[in-house]
Amino acid sequence: MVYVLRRIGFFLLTLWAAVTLNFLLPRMMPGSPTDAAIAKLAQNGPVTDATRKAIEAQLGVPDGNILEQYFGYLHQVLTLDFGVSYTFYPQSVSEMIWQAFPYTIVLVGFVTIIAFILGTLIGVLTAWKRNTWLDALPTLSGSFASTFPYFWTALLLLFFAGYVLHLFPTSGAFGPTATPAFTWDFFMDVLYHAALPALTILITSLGGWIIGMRNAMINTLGDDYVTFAEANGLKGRTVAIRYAARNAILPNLTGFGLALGGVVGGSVLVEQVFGYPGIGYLLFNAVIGQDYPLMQALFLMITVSVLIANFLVDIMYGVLDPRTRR
Amino acid sequence: MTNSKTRRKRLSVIAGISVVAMLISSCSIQIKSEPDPSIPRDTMLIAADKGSPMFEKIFNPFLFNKRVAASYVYEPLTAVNVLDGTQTPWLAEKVTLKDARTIDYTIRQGVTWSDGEKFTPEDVVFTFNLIKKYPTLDVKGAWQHIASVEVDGDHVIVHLKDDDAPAADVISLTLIVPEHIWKDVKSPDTWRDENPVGTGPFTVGNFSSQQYTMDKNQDYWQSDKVQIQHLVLPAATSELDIVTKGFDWAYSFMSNVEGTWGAANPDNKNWFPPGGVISLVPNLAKAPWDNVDLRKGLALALDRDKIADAATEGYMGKAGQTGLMLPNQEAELNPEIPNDGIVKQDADAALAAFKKAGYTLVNGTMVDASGKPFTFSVTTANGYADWLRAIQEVRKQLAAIGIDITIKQPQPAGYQQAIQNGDYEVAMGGMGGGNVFQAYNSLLSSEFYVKNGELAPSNFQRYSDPKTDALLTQYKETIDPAKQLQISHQLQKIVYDQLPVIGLYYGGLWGLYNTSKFTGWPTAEDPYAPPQTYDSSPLLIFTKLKLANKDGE
Amino acid sequence: MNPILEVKNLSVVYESSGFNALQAVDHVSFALEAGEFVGLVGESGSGKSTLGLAITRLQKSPARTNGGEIFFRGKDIRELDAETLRQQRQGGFAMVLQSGMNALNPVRTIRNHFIDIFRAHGHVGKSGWDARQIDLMEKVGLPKETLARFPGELSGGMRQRVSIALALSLEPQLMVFDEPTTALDVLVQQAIMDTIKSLQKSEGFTAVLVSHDLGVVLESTQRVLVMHEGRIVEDAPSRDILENPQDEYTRMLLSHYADPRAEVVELPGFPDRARRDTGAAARTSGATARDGRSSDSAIVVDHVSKVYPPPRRGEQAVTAVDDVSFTLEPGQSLALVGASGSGKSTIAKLITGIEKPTAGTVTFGQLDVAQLGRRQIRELHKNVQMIFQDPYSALNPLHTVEYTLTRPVVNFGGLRGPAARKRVLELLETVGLAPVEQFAAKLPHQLSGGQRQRVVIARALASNPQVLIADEPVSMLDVSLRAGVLALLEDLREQWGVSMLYITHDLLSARLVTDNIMVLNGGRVVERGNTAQVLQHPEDEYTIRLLDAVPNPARARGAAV
Amino acid sequence: MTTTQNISTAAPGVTKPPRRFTFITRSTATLWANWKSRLGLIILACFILVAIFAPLLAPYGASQDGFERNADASAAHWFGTTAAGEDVLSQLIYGSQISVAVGFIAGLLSTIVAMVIGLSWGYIRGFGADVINFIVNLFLVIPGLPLMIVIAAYLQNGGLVMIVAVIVITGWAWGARVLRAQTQTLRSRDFVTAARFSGEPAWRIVFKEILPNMTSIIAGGFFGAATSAILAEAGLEFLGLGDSSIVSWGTILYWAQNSNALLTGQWILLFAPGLCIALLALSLTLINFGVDAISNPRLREGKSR
Repeated sequence: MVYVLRRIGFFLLTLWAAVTLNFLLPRMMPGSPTDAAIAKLAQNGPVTDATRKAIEAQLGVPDGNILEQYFGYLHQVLTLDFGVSYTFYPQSVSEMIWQAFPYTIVLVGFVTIIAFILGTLIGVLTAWKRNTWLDALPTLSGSFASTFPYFWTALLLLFFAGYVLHLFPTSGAFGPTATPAFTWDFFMDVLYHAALPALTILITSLGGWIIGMRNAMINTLGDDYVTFAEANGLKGRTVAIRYAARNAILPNLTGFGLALGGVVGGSVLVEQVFGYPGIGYLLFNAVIGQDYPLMQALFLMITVSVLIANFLVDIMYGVLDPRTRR
Repeated sequence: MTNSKTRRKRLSVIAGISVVAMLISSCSIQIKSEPDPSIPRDTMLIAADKGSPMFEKIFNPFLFNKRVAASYVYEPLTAVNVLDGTQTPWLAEKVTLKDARTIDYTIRQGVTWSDGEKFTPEDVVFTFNLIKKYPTLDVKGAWQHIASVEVDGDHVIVHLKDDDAPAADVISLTLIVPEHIWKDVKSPDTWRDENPVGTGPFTVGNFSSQQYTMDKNQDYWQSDKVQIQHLVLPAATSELDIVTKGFDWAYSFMSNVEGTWGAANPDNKNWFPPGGVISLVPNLAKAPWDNVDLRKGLALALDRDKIADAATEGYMGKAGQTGLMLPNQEAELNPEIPNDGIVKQDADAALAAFKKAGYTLVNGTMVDASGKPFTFSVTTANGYADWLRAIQEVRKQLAAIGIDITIKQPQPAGYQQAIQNGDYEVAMGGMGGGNVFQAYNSLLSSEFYVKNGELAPSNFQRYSDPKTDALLTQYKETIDPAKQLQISHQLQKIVYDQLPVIGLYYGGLWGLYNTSKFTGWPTAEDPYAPPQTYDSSPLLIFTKLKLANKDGE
Repeated sequence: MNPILEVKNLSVVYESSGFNALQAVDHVSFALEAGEFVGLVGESGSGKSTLGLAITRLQKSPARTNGGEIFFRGKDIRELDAETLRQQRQGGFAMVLQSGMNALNPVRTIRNHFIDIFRAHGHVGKSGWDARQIDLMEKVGLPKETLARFPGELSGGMRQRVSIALALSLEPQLMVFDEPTTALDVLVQQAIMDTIKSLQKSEGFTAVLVSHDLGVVLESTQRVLVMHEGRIVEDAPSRDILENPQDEYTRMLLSHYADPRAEVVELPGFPDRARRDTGAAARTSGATARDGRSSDSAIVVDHVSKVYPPPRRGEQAVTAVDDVSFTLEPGQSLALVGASGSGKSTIAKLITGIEKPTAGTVTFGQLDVAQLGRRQIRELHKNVQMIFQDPYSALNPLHTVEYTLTRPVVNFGGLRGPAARKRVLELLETVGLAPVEQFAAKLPHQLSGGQRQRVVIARALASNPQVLIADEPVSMLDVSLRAGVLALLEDLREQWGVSMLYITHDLLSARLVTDNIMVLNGGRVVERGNTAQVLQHPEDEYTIRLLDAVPNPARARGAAV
Repeated sequence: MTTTQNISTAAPGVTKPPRRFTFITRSTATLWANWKSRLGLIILACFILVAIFAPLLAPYGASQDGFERNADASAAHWFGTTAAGEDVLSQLIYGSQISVAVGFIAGLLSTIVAMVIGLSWGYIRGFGADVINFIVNLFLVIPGLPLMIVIAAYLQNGGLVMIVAVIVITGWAWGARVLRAQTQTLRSRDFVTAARFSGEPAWRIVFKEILPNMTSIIAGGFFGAATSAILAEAGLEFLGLGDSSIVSWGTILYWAQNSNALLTGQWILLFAPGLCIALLALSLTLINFGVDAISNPRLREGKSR
């Protein structure tokens, strides 16, 4: 019981520190949200004193000293009301997040799961066919692709598949004239628009899963129960899947859990390049625009979801690994 | 053995790939414009509302986050051409200055709101009172000048606080909203105004988060002048989109414009008029920049042609030291100032000026009186590519006379903060603008002067001179254009001699347009409006454009 | 009769890039008749396990057969393709692996392990699965409920039984047991061996028992192959090996076995304790050796208990040590004996301050071990030193012998430079590692197990301690090396006059080096007294069982006669 | 007397590190024996050579401009010129200096931070460990890229030092976690306990006993950290958060994007620096295959199963 309380206390402490850091980080950046807004306007010509004052008044930032702001922020966190976004003024933070959330989940969530499953399967294959071309090819190309800079892959795909070959749309989460609705057509439209960003994430993340699974499986292939299973004349496939792969997947689950936790944060660069209206896009613009409220809410969301993902991985472990049960 | 064979194979594969890559690299890919055929000939595809694929219906014209098309819906009392400062009467038929503290607007008759209601002088007064009541909406700062507003028949009389003639130029820009709608709005400072009712040429059509359309207001008071039936404003307005998707009008810097925008479609044209003077802004409140000789030396040391060329890929020219934008403001120019105000590079004169300021060139290094090398930092905003290119060129040129400069590149917000608080040695910045008085006032007036460390709203270099202030006050007090021009000449002379900032090159206004569907765009020959898609320029342009002759019928 | 397995001139080599090839099995030939129970004995590195894997075709890279043939039922199994090989695992040859603990897939139930085998070979009809499983479990002495368990829920001994049952389910004609009882507790080892023996009798398969322990092998098998450095040096019936060993190596191995219960217990170079001069004289001479040490203190363990928190939520707390009291007088040698989990190692940790007792006190002179600060811990370690069980893990593989020995000399002796080096060389001399200069420069991997353990002992002596805690100091060593290390310990103890707490499960060694003995079971002391007396006349049942479990060729002789 | 223990479970020599002097040569030999890491070493060597001899190899200066703008590939400019009229090939060659330097310096620094924190975290127990655990967790849950942007904005004035600082601050936590786990494993080894019995102070145990036994894991961590440092540097430069006035692969990408190289059809301007980044990162990843094999014998290249 003491142990459990200790864990919970630790969790809460981490959460509090993360929340506080989320508060402090944006404020460490030089310049205020007003400065950011003015800098944006200044690109269209000189900004007068009056405009500055109006913007400052419209944003209403920053009111009170840092401590008051902090307590106000804590209150917001507790009530989950993060106020009004600065960059997307006068929309509220929760409005923006709700708008972006589904697309990010569809895009990044889907791809992360697919990449994990695909990468794991290929990893099993490479470990089983070790030292053949079936190992060398996926391993090499996987590790190569995983070293592609995200934005670079995105730009090249965007250019060639989007602008040169016209295979896929080049921006947005759905067609410019479509209206969001729960229809099959709209869903297909969304998938069509998610294709290129999804491909980018897939290309750059697949390699990691392949290598991770390959290494884990090569390890389990050397374990005694695999030798014993072979000594007992089990079929190759049974040994590969039920013995070696089944055990090798366990350590990779941790990574998968963290990746799933990261889904909520979206994929900042990819969403930015493809103009995909997800959380990553919001996050980037919030940071660039010094949008304290939006940034705080997003950071909090990401932090909590990573913590929760960690927790879920623990539970998943319990289900998949009888050793942790008892 | 097998090992070495496979290695050889591998190496040959790598070599092969690199050869192929080299070959491919030599053939570049030409991008062609492929307009959407479903867009009819009377519909304009316009890249005006930048970037975000999360468009929200915000047409409240006073919010800084409004949709750009809000200024196609709401109109000001006069429309201004920022190229030369010309005011075109708009909702006000006529603007008269009774004296230096009274503006008389004759309100146009026969204008209706897009919902059919009649536009009246009361709407104008209501608007002014609205932005007085909610100062957050007073984005142009009209009430810094206004004492009171009253209706007099079809006139609206604005009483100023002081002799302040140039204030009319600011006040006239206020966008007028309908009283019958806005009077019921509870908190207009956060109201989104999703279905705006305005007097302008367009009303909002279909709206989605990635694209919206504007439809022609058939009852527009200049309806006969507007031939465009629809506008389409997509969110996707990257340069790639602009070139490939057949936009009719875009406002965007375009590298190698002939090779990209120009090459994509034979009807693609561009016009890049000057929109301001990009300058070095020394911090005059910080030694040694209070020394005018030093500033002179710096100005004389620079080759502005090269700087302009590097910064704008040769699109824009060098700028003069007067802050005027030539040729559009030629009429304003003080003829006594030599060479149109352009300071020519003159190494000897520069060295002489430096010497006078106490700096000498020793063994290829510029040193001060105590023998310490003279170095300084230049602050620019991260991501302003042309500014950075310019500074890099400046650095090269100054290195030639033994001055080493460092470049600071905080994020735009950080840059804004730095120049406002005087936390810099020399910064990049702009000066000038269409309205001569506004430009000089914000550049030179000690009204904006504060010490380093305090927030300066303007006059970032912290210039303060009683004589200049007196001139500015005189300018405010007169309504005589000849007198104004004469004062303007004196102000030009001050900027030319005192060098509060050091002009380098013209910042451009990056107009891209296509003449296949619409003609009558502003050009260098007919600079009736800057090619920008925001503020009041579009009103001037929309009312000038004609449908092109269909296929030479 | 045709032999069921015939090995001709078999050689196996280990090849790993960047390392020298190692010929692990070198031209080995032998044949097995059907129904034989054969032992394959050798010390570590003799190639016995490699041979075991080779004849069941389970060897993996980097091991490679580089010569010879293996005929199983007249067919060369090295020629078999993978599928034929797989199919003939049923009704052919099976293997029970050394580390039976890890031979089961941790995420599959025992039942599924059986089903996997039945599915792979189809030799048992689906309807017969249940009955067959239960039958097999009974044969290895496990309840049928075990079938529903995961391997992690079973003890080591149970898991090894399951492995045997699984191998048995293949109905093999030949079964290879590769060290089936190593890593198991002494008492469990014996039970498993009994099971194997009776199964071999009842099922009638041919069995090969690979083991490092000649005692175990002689007790069970009919014929013994003795391996040494990759070759078979002797191949003879068990009785002949026992009574008339031909090879010198075999004789050497045999000489290291003795019965701890005997009147007189002797090993080569190690005369019986009672016959040696271990009286007051030695202690006095010891006292002179410890110059500079004013007075020695006793370690007093007073009603000490240690309870560990439950390993998982919802489980019982573990009581490792339960109300134990004893005193280790200066110069005394005390054995702490028990099976694994009896709490003997925990007591060592409590005495050295690594763990703190839950109840009771441990004192060394004036020091209350549980209350020590960092400085006093240092003081304690200066006087109470430890000798570790595993010489392979007790030395940092990256440090030379000299570095390892210099550290305590510098830290406790305050010596620097040449003085420290001199002291180090003296220590090496003391533990019999000569030429000392050469040994000082060596890294652990250049030393044999016995030499390493000597270095460990030298390090323990470096601080000139009053007390040595020896935690199973010889259990990881090959039988032939044990006597030497034990003799060294004994010599040093007498010369230096240190007292020793000797922790072991091996009663033979306890008999050789200790005056007094305490037998621990489940954290409690069940029997204590003079070592020779307790071992010759044990009273507690647990002590008797421990004694019975000591492998002893002599007993095999008794059984054979 | 043979000294091998238990040949059946481990290849001979696996647990035996060679003498310290020969350690580096032996490790390199082991790396060289693995074809993946050999390929990686070759690629890396190429890049390092190019970086060192850049002034000799490059046909023009890094920021020498004045050539025709946006020119296609030609004999004079193999990869064409940029919008500012600089030679792309020369920029690529000079750019390798920054990427290689940042990769190695940032990789090294974050490895050192990870090492110091990971080792102390793994060794000490009680309150101190809790505090470190707390800090590391904090760094692990805060989203990386935004954190980088915030820190980059905070540290403002560009420059490589800032980029290195950002990468180190955001990049050490994972390494620390891995090293901590390994430290905990080693901590329970007898030779560590023995060192305590030899009166060794804690710092000496950590850095003289435990640390040298993790060399290969630390090396692996270093190559991993260097890989992500190279990618992060490119990313930050591309976003314009670095110093756009220097010439690196990241800034080539930044300027290419800024001046719409894709529009002028000069996709090579985007393609080439990205490929260089990927290849450099790949070389480190490949080397790590070999390093993994050193720390985990099962991952060694061998004959087929």
